[in-house]
Amino acid sequence: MSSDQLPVNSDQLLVTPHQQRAGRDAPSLQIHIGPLCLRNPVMTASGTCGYGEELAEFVPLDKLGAIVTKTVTRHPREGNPPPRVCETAAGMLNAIGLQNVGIERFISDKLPFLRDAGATVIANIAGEDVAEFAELARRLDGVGGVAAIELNLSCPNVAGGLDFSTDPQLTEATCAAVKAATRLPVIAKLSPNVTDIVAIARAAVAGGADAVSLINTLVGMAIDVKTRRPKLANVTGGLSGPAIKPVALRMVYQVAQAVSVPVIGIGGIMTAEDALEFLLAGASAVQVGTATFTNPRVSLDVLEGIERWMQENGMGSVQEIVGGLRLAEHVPTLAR
Amino acid sequence: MSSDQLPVNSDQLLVTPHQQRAGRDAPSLQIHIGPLCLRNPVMTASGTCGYGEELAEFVPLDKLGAIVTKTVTRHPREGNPPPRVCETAAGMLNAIGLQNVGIERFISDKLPFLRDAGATVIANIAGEDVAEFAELARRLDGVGGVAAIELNLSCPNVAGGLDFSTDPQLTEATCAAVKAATRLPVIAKLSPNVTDIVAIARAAVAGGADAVSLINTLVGMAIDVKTRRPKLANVTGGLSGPAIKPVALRMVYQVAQAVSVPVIGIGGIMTAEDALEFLLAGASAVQVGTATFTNPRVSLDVLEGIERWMQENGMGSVQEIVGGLRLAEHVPTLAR
Amino acid sequence: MPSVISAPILAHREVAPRHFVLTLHAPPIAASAQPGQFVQVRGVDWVDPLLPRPFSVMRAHRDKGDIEILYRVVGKGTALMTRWQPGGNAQVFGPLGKPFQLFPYGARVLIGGGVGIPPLLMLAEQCGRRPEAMRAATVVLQGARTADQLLCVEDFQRTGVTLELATDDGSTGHHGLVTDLLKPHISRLQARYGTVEVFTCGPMAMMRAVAETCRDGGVGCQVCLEAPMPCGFGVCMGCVVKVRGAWEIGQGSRRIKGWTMERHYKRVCHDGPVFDANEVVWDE
Amino acid sequence: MPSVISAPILAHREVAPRHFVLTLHAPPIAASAQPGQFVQVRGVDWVDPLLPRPFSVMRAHRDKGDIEILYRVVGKGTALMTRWQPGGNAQVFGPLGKPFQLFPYGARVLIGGGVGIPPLLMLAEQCGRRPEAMRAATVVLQGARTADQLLCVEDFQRTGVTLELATDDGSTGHHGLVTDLLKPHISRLQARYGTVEVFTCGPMAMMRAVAETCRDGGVGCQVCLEAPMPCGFGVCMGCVVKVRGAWEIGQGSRRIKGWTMERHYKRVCHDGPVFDANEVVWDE
Ligand SMILES: Cc1cc2nc3c(=O)[nH]c(=O)nc-3n(C[C@H](O)[C@H](O)[C@H](O)COP(=O)(O)OP(=O)(O)OC[C@H]3O[C@@H](n4cnc5c(N)ncnc54)[C@H](O)[C@@H]3O)c2cc1C
Ligand SMILES: Cc1cc2nc3c(=O)[nH]c(=O)nc-3n(C[C@H](O)[C@H](O)[C@H](O)COP(=O)(O)OP(=O)(O)OC[C@H]3O[C@@H](n4cnc5c(N)ncnc54)[C@H](O)[C@@H]3O)c2cc1C
Ligand SMILES: Cc1cc2nc3c(=O)[nH]c(=O)nc-3n(C[C@H](O)[C@H](O)[C@H](O)COP(=O)(O)O)c2cc1C
Ligand SMILES: Cc1cc2nc3c(=O)[nH]c(=O)nc-3n(C[C@H](O)[C@H](O)[C@H](O)COP(=O)(O)O)c2cc1C
Ligand code: FES
Ligand code: FES
Repeated sequence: MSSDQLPVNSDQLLVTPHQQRAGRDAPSLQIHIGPLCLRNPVMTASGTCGYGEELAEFVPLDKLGAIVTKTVTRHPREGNPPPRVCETAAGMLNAIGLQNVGIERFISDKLPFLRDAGATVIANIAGEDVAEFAELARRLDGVGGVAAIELNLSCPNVAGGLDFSTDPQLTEATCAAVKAATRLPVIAKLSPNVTDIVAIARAAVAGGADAVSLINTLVGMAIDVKTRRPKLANVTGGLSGPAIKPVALRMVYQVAQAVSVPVIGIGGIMTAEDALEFLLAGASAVQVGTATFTNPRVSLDVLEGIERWMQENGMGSVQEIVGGLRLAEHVPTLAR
Repeated sequence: MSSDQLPVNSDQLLVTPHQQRAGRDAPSLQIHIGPLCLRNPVMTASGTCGYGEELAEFVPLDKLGAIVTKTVTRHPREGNPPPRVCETAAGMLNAIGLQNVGIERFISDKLPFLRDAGATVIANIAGEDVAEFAELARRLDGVGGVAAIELNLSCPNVAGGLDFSTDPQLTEATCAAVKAATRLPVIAKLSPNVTDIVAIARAAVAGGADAVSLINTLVGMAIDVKTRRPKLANVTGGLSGPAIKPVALRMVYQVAQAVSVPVIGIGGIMTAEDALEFLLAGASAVQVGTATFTNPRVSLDVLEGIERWMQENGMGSVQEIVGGLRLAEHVPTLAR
Repeated sequence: MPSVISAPILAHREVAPRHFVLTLHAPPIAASAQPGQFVQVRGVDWVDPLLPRPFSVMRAHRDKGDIEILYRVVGKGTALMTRWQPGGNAQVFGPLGKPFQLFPYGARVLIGGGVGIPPLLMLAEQCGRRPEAMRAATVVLQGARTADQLLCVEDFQRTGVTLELATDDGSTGHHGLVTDLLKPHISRLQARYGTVEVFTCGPMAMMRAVAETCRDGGVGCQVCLEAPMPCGFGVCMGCVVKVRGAWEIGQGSRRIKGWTMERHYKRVCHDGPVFDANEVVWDE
Repeated sequence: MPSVISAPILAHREVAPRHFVLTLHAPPIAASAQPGQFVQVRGVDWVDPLLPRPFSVMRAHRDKGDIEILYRVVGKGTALMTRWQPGGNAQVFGPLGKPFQLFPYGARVLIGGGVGIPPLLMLAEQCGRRPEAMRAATVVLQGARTADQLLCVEDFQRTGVTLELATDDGSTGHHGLVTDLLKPHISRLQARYGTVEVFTCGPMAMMRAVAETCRDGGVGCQVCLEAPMPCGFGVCMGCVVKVRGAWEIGQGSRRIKGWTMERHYKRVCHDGPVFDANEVVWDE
């Protein structure tokens, strides 16, 4: 049957003619994040895959869309005192405090391994002020083996760490300074601990961000009733895992409708189905975080699951899924 | 052994002399929410116990600290189209859309039953503007059987419903207008979907609120990958249940340290231990919401569990628990 | 008066592929449950999944204090339930909702399929225990895709009421939809007994077809609906269905019902799950 | 090279009150696991609890491809594990972490208690399989509150190494702390074999006391630490312990180690769980 013979009202079809044609070949998983072309839309999230060495024992790093490395700062950081983590209902709290080797050792000790492993590296950085963000970005610009820079504007576990991404002005200024300092694509990672995520995302785009990624963790707390002490030495920490997925998905949906740059969805992704929810909501790619702790290979499982689903649904390319959410005719408008 | 013989450095004791003395009698569960005296600190949350009739089949309403009734509005509301609810990891989303009988039928049809059942009633109201909030409060002032008013400043499921509690000015203005319209104690219920919960809580107190209750639901979303449609007809909804407890607890802790009025803790409370976490964090009372769906009697179980814990720990009164969180000497200051 | 119970699991057996019967010791629930009513069932320590799952009571052994439910494995909750074993406990509360209303006169047709069958079995067993006249004037029609998906066939046979089956593939009984069987039975029973009341529970499409047939034939029809049910006892407003406003005059066989144009939401759990088929706004 | 496996559950038995031994079929893990290493274990569909639980490998049957872990029921995760049954599967990944370092000369004391025993049994069985000289120069000291809380006593006896027990209530062996037994054994073994290495795993207070005795006695001590472990393979930085900076000269029996004043965090899961006792900053 030629595609001409197919019913014309493709809205009512689960499989559109184009999709059916494309479905005959293996689906194309390639995606574009601004100027950056990734082999597929599944990355590992910053802080949940170290600098790749340990993960490589379980996952061939060159199979993933990208590895987003643990946030690096100007100087090495020792991090917060333990206990740094605790479990919560369908999630966990962490207050690692950005323990990291610092930008210089990242470049000298960590990048070579990632390069050799064929990984696409997105380097996540955090500065203490706008100038430091720019300085870090400049330092990475000359270095081979970094495909893009992600700005951790939102780490809630260091003093003042929240300020950047709860303030549109600061967000815009940081993105602009970083863009001026590097030729690498820049991804602004946003905090969910805000009244209006769309305003922050717009500010990042106004500052020149090539993409936005969201969400970082929600600030939370837990108390050990027996000892009457906080379960984290830092008192509060960042909530991650399946518990936060509905909030992440909502924010990704809102932001994807409001900005023109690609959106990377993060938050509670455990399965291919979770990832597909984010793609349907408008994310061009996803990052898998906490789930990697439950199964080091889970990012590959998510990737393979997406591929299988695309094949089963006759999808030729990931782009066909992105933003493919179907809405009823009379959708109530969002409050924001 | 007389209490004189006890070690004097009570900081190092789990059981202080005073607590030990008090522990001999049944602990006192009475608590004060501003001018309001409740027989115990366990209430059922608005929207999760209707107007009490159905709950009364499972729980003697006069055993609870209070029943916070479903939000009532000026006119009856039909609510959102179904599906209105879906389950998420350790939680659920709802977009009921404030289906309610309206203030007049609340007073004529619902209050008499609650009065007869001996329930302490906190009437939860929502207006479309400041004037309507005041009007609703005024209408309830004259009516017997209402112990306090809770302002739903934060229902995310009706158009514009978020505005009140994400805006400090509007929060303050609403509280002030309501206070001027009624002699009843006023509790401002806050939304967690904000950058700075402390600023909102302070605004409520500045407006004259006798107490604040938090949190209402986090805005979230879920997608059915098979149909590619949102799981809620309303697209987004409010996230509740154990998943949100860490966020709720953190906000209660922050607000309790910042304001002088009593704080009522809400969010994911399933057990007495959960409730105790909130009390230790600084809440004077708690509300049990979604948990009631899992077990209609759970609020009583929570209450009995608190009582048992107090007895086991030699606590004479609930007030001894409130804010009893122990912090290490060098606690990092909170970012906000 | 419903109760919340940590109920000992007495038996648990697979009765058809992916269909299980769970027997719980729950005396207060067994004492009062009526056909069409349901219970909310949950693992005692569930946090994910969080909410209880609603299941119709299929049998209530008032003497022993036991209840039986029949469930199909469809998702996370029911998958977890399959691991439950005698000796353990399940949290259960109920009985909940409005039961079917059985009239002591005329004839009745019980028509359903899938997991709509459990409440109809309870109803059929009740009819079977009544005087011979009632048993004779009761017909059960059950449909399924294939023969092995028919449920409780022997149980229905044991009640003594008339049972007819239909399968999509013709592997047993009528080859086609169970609704095909309805109209002839209605006509026959109407001719013989005067009034006929139809009771239906099963897939939405089937219930809707049944409702239309009954409306056209001028016979009463009670439908037992499903909806996602966070609470199951009427407090959350999560399980609503759109209904027409109703008016009613008279009582018993002389009652006359009508419907206004006004539409509003009712709770399936508390105002139902059994509704008058004419009350339901099917196209929403 | 660690692996992630959905491992068939082969056996599951209670070996002491609230203590279970779980046998899993996990060939790649069995092939390489060393004493002191651990695995991350999780129900295949866990969402709450979410994270895997770390357990020391107690036995690795390289021939059959099976591993055994021994766990105590302490909280939510281990409570759920008790319901696992042969025929089902568990998700497991490993082996993880740095194992104990066994030297082919001198004598050794394995001292522990509670769920610190499993890695010590694996170590003892390894010593027992070595030449007679090694078996003879190995002593195991196990402490518990009461006799019924001693673990794997017969298994230790079967290895052929010397086993001494201590209980707080004197119901078996030495009446008192297991650490009381350590110093005399160290002196005796030092006199006879020249060097002694101590291996310890158990409650923090016990390990710390052992570490101090060893430091004072000038013998090497390897401690196997615990910490909450979200990932278990070194990527999250959640499981850190404060350690002193180390320097080292020479190799094998001629190595000399020292510690700087500089302190930093190391990951228990990846840099440990076995650490040189002198490296650990005990008072943090
Ligand atoms: C009054 C009533 C009586 C019922 N009686 C029976 C019965 O006797 N036997 C039987 O097998 N099934 C019955 N059902 C349907 C049964 O409740 C669902 O199949 C079950 O809840 C699915 O749970 P799950 O976790 O396996 O599926 P999931 O799909 O994982 O459930 C996800 C969520 O959706 C909700 N949900 C999804 N579908 C339904 C549905 N159709 N009804 C209610 N909630 C739903 C669940 O409660 C849960 O919150 C009845 C439903 C109702 C409302
Ligand atoms: C390297 C290593 C080896 C271990 N070997 C064994 C063993 O062989 N046998 C045994 O019985 N136990 C062992 N443990 C301890 C075991 O991991 C904990 O008892 C178990 O995680 C508790 O889980 P739960 O859900 O029952 O307890 P819960 O208290 O409900 O756990 C709550 C959370 O705290 C974490 N947690 C709490 N205490 C510990 C702890 N001491 N260690 C790690 N995580 C903790 C859990 O992982 C979980 O995230 C080992 C721990 C480590 C780190
Ligand atoms: C232990 C841990 C450490 C993290 N460290 C960082 C970090 O250094 N930089 C960063 O941008 N995000 C960090 N995150 C946030 C994650 O990248 C991710 O945004 C968040 O966890 C939500 O995704 P998830 O639910 O899939 O984990 C960390 C998360 C966890 C759990
Ligand atoms: C189904 C449902 C309906 C609710 N309706 C209201 C409401 O009408 N007014 C209101 O102030 N809060 C409403 N809430 C919010 C709860 O009162 C409570 O603040 C929130 O659910 C968090 O608590 P929980 O996690 O214990 O449920 C509703 C919550 C749910 C789940
Ligand atoms: S399920 Fe809550 S009202 Fe029906
Ligand atoms: S548990 Fe994640 S680094 Fe050790």
